[in-house]
Parts: sequence; structure tokens; C-alpha cells
Amino acid sequence: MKRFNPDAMGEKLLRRFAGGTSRRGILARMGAALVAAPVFPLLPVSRAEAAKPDRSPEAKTAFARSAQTTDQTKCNYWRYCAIDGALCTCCGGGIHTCPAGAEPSPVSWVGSCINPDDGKAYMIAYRDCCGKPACGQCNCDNTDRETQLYLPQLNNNVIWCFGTSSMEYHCSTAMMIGAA
Amino acid sequence: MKRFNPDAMGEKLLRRFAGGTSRRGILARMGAALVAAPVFPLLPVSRAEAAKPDRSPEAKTAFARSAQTTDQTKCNYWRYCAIDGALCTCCGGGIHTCPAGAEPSPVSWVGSCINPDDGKAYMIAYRDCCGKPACGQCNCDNTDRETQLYLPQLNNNVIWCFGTSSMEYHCSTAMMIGAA
Amino acid sequence: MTLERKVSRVVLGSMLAGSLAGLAPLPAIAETVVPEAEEPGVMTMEPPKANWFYVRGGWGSAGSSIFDASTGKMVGMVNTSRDSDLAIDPSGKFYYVAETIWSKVNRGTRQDLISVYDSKTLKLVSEIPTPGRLIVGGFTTNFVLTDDGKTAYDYNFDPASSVNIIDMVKRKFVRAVELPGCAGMILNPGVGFSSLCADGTIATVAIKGATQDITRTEPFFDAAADPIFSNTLYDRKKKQVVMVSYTGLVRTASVGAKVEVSAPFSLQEAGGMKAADVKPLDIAWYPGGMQPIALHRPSGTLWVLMHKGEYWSHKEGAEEIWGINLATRKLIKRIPVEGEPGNIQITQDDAALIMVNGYKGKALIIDSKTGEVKHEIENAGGGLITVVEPM
Amino acid sequence: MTLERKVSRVVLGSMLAGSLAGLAPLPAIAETVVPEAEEPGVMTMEPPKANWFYVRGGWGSAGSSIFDASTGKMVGMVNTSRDSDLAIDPSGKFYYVAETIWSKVNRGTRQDLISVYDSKTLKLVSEIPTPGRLIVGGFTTNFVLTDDGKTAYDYNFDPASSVNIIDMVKRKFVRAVELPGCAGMILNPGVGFSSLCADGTIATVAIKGATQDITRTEPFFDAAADPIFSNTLYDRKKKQVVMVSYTGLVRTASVGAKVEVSAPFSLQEAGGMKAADVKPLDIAWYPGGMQPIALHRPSGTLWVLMHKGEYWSHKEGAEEIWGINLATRKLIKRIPVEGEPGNIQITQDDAALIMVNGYKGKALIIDSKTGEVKHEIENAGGGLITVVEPM
Repeated sequence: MKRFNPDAMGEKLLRRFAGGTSRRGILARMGAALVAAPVFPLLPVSRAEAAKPDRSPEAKTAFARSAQTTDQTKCNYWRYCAIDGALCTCCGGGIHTCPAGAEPSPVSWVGSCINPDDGKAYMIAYRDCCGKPACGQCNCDNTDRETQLYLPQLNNNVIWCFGTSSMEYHCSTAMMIGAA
Repeated sequence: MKRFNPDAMGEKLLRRFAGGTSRRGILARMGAALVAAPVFPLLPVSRAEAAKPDRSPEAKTAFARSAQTTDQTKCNYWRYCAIDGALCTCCGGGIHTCPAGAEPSPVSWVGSCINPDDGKAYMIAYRDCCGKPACGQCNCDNTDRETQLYLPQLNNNVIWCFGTSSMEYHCSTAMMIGAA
Repeated sequence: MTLERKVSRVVLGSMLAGSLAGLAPLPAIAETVVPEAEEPGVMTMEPPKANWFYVRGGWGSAGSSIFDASTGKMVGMVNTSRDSDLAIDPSGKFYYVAETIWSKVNRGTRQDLISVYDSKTLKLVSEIPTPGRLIVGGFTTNFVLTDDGKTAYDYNFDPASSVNIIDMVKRKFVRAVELPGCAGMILNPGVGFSSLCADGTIATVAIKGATQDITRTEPFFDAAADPIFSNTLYDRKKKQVVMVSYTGLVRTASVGAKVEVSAPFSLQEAGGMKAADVKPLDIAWYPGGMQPIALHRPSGTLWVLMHKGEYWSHKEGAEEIWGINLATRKLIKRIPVEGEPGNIQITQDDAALIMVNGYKGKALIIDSKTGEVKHEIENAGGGLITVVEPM
Repeated sequence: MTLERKVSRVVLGSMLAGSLAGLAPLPAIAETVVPEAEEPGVMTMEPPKANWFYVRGGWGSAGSSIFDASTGKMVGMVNTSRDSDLAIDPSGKFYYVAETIWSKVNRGTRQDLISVYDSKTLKLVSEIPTPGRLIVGGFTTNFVLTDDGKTAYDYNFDPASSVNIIDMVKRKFVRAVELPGCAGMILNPGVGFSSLCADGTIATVAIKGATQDITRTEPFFDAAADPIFSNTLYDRKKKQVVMVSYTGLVRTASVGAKVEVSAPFSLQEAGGMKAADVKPLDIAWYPGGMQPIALHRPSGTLWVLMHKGEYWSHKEGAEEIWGINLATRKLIKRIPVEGEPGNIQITQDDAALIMVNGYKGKALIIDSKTGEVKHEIENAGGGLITVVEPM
């Protein structure tokens, strides 16, 4: 366990970035988009309320009320609150691991899902695994706080295979990023 | 109506062939295959019986017994006794006409089907229309006298898009060739 | 090669099929009088018609089937490779397909292009390379043509937002415009285009030769809390866009150098119900689907796929289709519907026939005036539905 | 690029996803203790295992899913583009995919090749161009590897029959052998390969450097009246091929310079019934499907998909699975089966687990000893099933 510090993470990112990678183009473009794009809350509360997100049972979505924490191969596993696609856990991969031969996208869309065990909201990165044909197993389409193309980080229709050697979509993982 | 004379047709073919077309390669290869391949009867009777095919009701297949002559968009239309694929009549084409943008294959597999109106057997060429994605309408798979790959002219699994600019399969037509 | 020469070669092919038979030593053949052998041919199409639906085959599909709304029959298919976008030339001469293909199908070199198909022969006539596009499919607003058909706007996200401008007369990519924080295009004749943005505004990109000015409306919606469906509807005659949000707020906006957004009204209130909101546990009728709204432009009627449920169910298929008179802001018709469709479209003629489909690929054609199901089409396709728009 | 370098770059990507969040001004984030952020990774596979089924996704599908027979779980996928053929390297190091791809997906330049995938990483490691192949899919006999894995035979039909010989050590096409009137390959170690032919014989192509001798058996079946299913089964240890005809005649043949075909026996007679014949109106149990037979080589048991019907129903799905002891020529087991499967395969281990699937894509894993359905897998794929063969 460590404290999640987005600023430190940004610095680390910059250091690595300065080291030079072939993904520089992607990162630079993404950065530009983020800087230019307006900021937005990650839970469906108005900006004024963002500092105190309501996590009472009454504020839980239908998905959150029925989510479980034990089976990562089911659509109602808690992290999958905004996933769209085949679960990599059903395709020979893991919750944050691509099946053999697939390539994790360096960028992803995100969701904020409530873990029923502690009642807290966490930020989940839905990282697509790319470069193989559609897996076809365990297709899920959950839409908590899922938005439209003008908020692409929160849209689950986009094939997030940017910067991979092939953009063919295989499956999606659900990586824990931190508290939301 | 004219008399079907396979020898004359062969001659005509040769004349046209001598005229030169870009399909020369295909035709030459096909010709070689046919010359080298053993001859075979087109109805499932032993060679000794080929001269007198049995066309009594008792000799009719399940398909032939229920075939109809009025609706070319149904799988049980009499000509479709050995068709496999989407009926072009359901895809914007006709019984011997490809839908717009598709290209008829210059070669085809064949079937011999009984027309219930006159009780006679006719030879049908199942000519694939190629160069467009699968039509998807009216998918049929009839198998009267349909054989395996070593008798490719009587096999309906092969995509008969040889000599077309794209081998993508769109749909199949059923052209009347002559009496069988 | 001309079409005529192709046909003559095809006739030769027909002979070959005959010769196959000829080589089989069946004495019966030479002795029987038979109908004249048929010859293969290829259909041509009429130009795009007002009562045609163009239906995408769903995820991974490579074609858009064209169905005649009056007969329910398929009349042809446009090649639309996976996650491509289809646009119909306003003059009716061409179909344009913005697509992304790899040199080795599942690998190799990426190629982004607009493929041009002749609308009568459906043959590929040209390919226009572009610098890139968003690979998503399912959105009407990612590839749009101006009213005169001379310019195409093709949305790109890589993952930064931009719009490629293509000269469709010269068939040439012109330039890209950056569009940070916004996505998709709403036509804005004489100005350029407008877009929905993450800050709750509509941005307008006024194209001025090689430069552009970008202006924004005041924020009028919350992009995270109650987003507007990206598949907005544009009325070319009224120069007006119709937008619906997840809760069912309907807004119109007149485009121009300055975009004017109307006050919203609630779909539910239009039907005499309580407006829906974003809170969980509140059950209400909500709009939902991938293409949840259709606009019958001649009558100013908005048709919306509606389902009962809780908020954040915006992709759920419909139980009813609601017809809303945009002028009176009243619900004028509720049509129950089977199969949980996620896409809706309507012909822009007087017949006003609705098509809906769902991910299983079955489509229904429904008379919007009576609610009667006129045709059920199996395997029609499960994706986006396009119609010819009145100019 | 090595795998390690790729992974380190991926970690960088993970940081980016974090940074996305970081840029959103949520005070809550910086104040909360949270689990350490996870990092993406990529699995590696074990070498091909005896209890894995490789299942094609059916017509138009681009992948072969690998299922563990004991758990029914998917463990990976081999990229197998539409109508390609998969072969497993006998040494277990590679998967070979004979495929045909166009430079622009639905158009452009045709490319025939054998793609070589590392069996552990499932990454593409090489591409071997070939002069062509039959685009059909669904047949096990169109692309085969010799026991030592050094030579591949790839069937071509264009539309004349030939076989491409590929040196899999040098990864290079060697030459083509014409094969008029025959199709598919039966392995014939030390000789070359044999093939079923339209004249009712088996032709044997003895490869001798740059030339070959072709010999034929006497005719032993009627290719038009009672064809043998092209998907014959080869036992590498016994050097024997097992064949079943449409009426259900079972024949074995020992390969070698001279191929010896056994006298046939009837599947129906093996079960104490009247042999089926080719006449209409006679109702009998017939074999049927695209891949209607499977061979458990260790026990010499043939498993056949059977249905009740009339002759010329050879593509019909099964109502029962019949187990035949090839040595005693007796029916030893009848297993009723749901879903009208058209493909069957069996693991070559002691577990002897059967998989069947149908065009709808659902697969069943069945214990051949008890007939019990062990696993039902939705969307497993509707196409050909492959297993590792004992050498």
C-alpha cells in the first residue's frame, strides 16, 4: 500500500517520458488533449458537490447494489461498472493482464466503481488488449457514469488500442488505479 | 428454346477462348483439371445405370419431394437443391443475376435438380457473386448430390470466386444450364 | 475495365460451367430439348431513395444492407468495412465510406481513407487517403457532408481530437483542425461545423481558408452528469440540431456563426409524467441505445427509444418508441416494441416508416402513424441505420 | 523489440492512465490511502497440451479459441484469419496458420502465406509466402505437417488441384505438385502424401527430390454416389487413415509406398442395424456434419456424429454420437446430444474428452466414457476443432 499522489505520478511520467520512447507521439497528443480539455468530475455529481461525493447506499447505482468481489469472470464483478467488451479474465488473461499474444494499450478509459466490501469508490482503468481477434467470451456492457465521445476517457465505445502495433480489439482488463 | 449440345458449346468456348481474355489462365487450369480428372455421373446412380436415371417419385430426394417452382427467395425453390450460401434473389440480385457491385464468378459448382412441374432433372450452375461482404439474407444449405473436395464441381463449400477481382463471397445464383 | 467488357467475359464463364457438364458422359444430355441456358448478369441500382434504410451489420461486420422500407426487401449492399462510417452524397451519385484498413487484415500498415462508390453500380471508383480517423463506428456525426456535397468532415481521435477536412470535388484531403475537448460534427452551413464539448458547450469552428476561429456557446449541459447522446440529429432545411440527454432533456439549437440553444424540455414531462433525474433508485422512462433518436424532418417529429429503468441505463434497448412533436413539445404517440432495439431511424418521406434493430440483427419496419409492424427482417444487421436526408 | 522492453513501455502507459485521473481536480484523490496501482502485463502460454481444444469461430471468424478440456475455460487464442488453416508444430514450439489476406481487406493485392506464431507468446514470428491455397476453411486435410514437423503440405485449388510443399525449417516454399482429380492430404511418412480422388482411388504422391511419382489404388469407392468425407483421420503411430462415407461405410487404409485399403464395414451394422444406403425415402442413422468424425487414437475408437434421416443429409447436425471400436467393428457407445452439432473432436489423452459444436457457436465437452456433459461453453465458436495429435 502506498499513498496515491497524482502529482508525483505525473513527474514520474515526465521523467520516463524524457527518457524517450516510441510512444512519445501518443503521449504528447494525449497530454495536449487533456490540457486543452475542460476538467470534469468522475462521479455524476455537480461540480459544487464533487468534494463530497455521496457514497450512501441510496447513491449506489443498480450495478453497485448488485456487484460482487469474488468472481472476476462475471459481468457484475465490482470493477466492471463501466466496462464494454469481452473480459480478459475469460480469454486467458487476468484482471490486469492481457492474454498471450495481445498487447495492452498504453492508454485507457476510466470508470469509478464502488467496492462493496469497503463501500468506497475506486478509479478503474479499462485497458484494452489489442492485436488479436475479438475474444468473444464474457461480453459485458456496463455503463455506470459512462459518457459520450466528447468525454472519451469516460466513453466505453471507443476501441482504446492507441499506440499498439495493431488496433484489433481482443478484450478488456480492469486495472485498479486508486481511490476516486 | 434450343437444343443443348455440349460439344457445340465446347467448341464455342474454345473459339471464345482463342479470342483471348484475361481469364485464360483460369480457364486453362480448369481445363487441365477436367481433362485429367476422371469422369463422373451427375446423379447418384452407378455408372452402369447412368444412361437411364431413375426419375420416378420413389427416386426423388426429400428436397425434390417438397420443392416448389414459384418463389425464388425460398430455400426450397427447386433449383436450389445443392446451393450453399445466401440466395442472391434476397440480396438485390436475381436467380442468375448478381446484386449491384458484385461480380459473377466465371466458374461455378453444379447440381442436378428435378423441376417438379415437368419431373425432369436439369443441370444448375451455382455461380457465386463475389467482391462484397456476405449478404446474410436467406442462407440455405441444400445438399442433394453434393460431394467432397476431390469432386469440387459438385462441392458447395468451396468459395467459387476464382478469376474475380476479389474473392470475398456475397451470395449465390442458380443458373439453368440444361437438362441433366 | 468497363462494365460491358466484364459482362462479356462473364458470359464466357457461363460457357465453362456448361462445358463442365458437357464433359460428363451422360447420353441423356445430348438427347434432351432444354430451355436456353441462362447468362449471368449484374444489377444496377437506382440512386439513393427516400424510402431506403442502410443498415450496418453490427460489430465486426463489413457491409451495410439496403432495405426498401415499403417492401422490407434487401435491394443491395454498400461495402462498409469494420467500424467504417457511411455518408450519402447529397446529389445521389456516390456513397462515401470513411474507413481504416490494414495491409494484412489483422496486422501490417494502417491505411485511413475515404472510399468512393458509384451509387448505381456500387463499384469502387476512388480512394481518398486521409491522415486518420476515430475507429469506433456507430455514430452518425463522425463523418458528415456539407449540403452541397463538396466538403466532408471526418472526425479523428488518436487520442487527441481533430477533424479532417476533405475536398470531395478534388477528392483530396485539405487539412486537419484541432478540436480539443469536443467530438463529432454538427453541420453549420456557410460557417463550418459545430461540436458538442466536454465543458457542456457547443464549439463552432468557422473555417476561413487555411485558418479557423473557434467560438463556444455558454455551458448548457453537464457532460459528465447528464450527457447529450453523441448521435445528434441535424435538420438541413431548418439549420437546426436536435439533442437528447440521458435523462431525456430535449434541446434544439439553431446553427450559424452564433449557435443558439433552446431551453430544454423533458421527454417525460412532454408525456405528462414527472421529469427523470440522475439519482439511482428512481425508476422512470429513459432514452437508451446506441442510436436512440430519429427525426422525421418534414413533420418535426422526434422519435425516441425508451425503456423503464434507473439512471445510467443509457445503452439499454427499448420497450417503447415515443413520438414527440417538437413544436408543441408534446408526446403524440407511444409504440410498444419487441426485441429491445438500440437503433432507430425513420424515412424522410410522407410514409414516415420507422426502422428499429437490436444487436441480434433483427429489424422491424413500423408505420409511425399507426404503430403497425409492416415488416420483420431477420439478419438485417444490428448496427447504425442511415437514411437519405432532405436537403 | 524484445518482450521485456515492451512491458516496460506498457508500465509507462499505466502511469498515463493514472495521470488522467490526476489531472481531474478531485480533492478526494490526494487525501485517500489506496492500494498500490496495478500494472498491465501479458500472459505467456504453456506449449500445446493434449487436453486443449482449438476451436474456429465459424464462417468469417478471425480466431481459434483454445479451451482447456478439463475446466472448459478459454486459455488463449491463435490468430486465424477467415478461412485459414491451423496446424500445430509436432515439437510444440509453433502454431502455423496457412492464410490468404488482401492488402485492403475486401480488395487489393492477394497474399497467400503461412504465418508462424510462437506457441508460448502467441506472437507472430515469421511469414512464409506461398503461391496460393484453397480458400475454404473447415477441413483438417488441407494443411498438414509431417511427423518431424519439417515439411508442410498446403492444398491449392485455383481451380486446378495442386499441393504446395513448404520447408518449415528454412521457412521457404519449395515447389508445387499437381494433383489433378484429387484433393487434400493424408500423411504418408517417408513417401510423401496420399489423397482421395474423384475416380474413387487414393493417389499416392511419392516425393523424390524435385520430382514425384504418382500411383493410385484400385477404385474402392464411388465419389459421386457415396463420397468419403474429406475430413479423414490419420493415426501417426499406426500410419493408418480412417475414412467414413456418406452412407456410413468405414474404411481404414495403411499408408506407405503402396496404400492398402481395408474392406469396409457399415456403422449401422456395427450397431446391429441394417446398413444404410443411397436411396431416398429410406430412413436410417447417417453420419453428418462438416467434421463428422473424430478418432481417439490411443484406444482405437472412432466417434461419429449421427442423425436420423434420408440420404443426402450429410451436412445435418447430430442427434447422437456413436463410439465404434475399430478393432472389433462394434458400436460400443451411443451418446444423445443437444444442439445439432456439426463438428466433433476428442482429446488424445486418457481422459478422452469429446468436444462438439454447431454453427450457433455453443460447444459441449462430453466425457466419452460416461456420456456426461462436463462443460457447456457459449460463443466457443462454430467451426473446425483441432487437438494435439500423438506422434
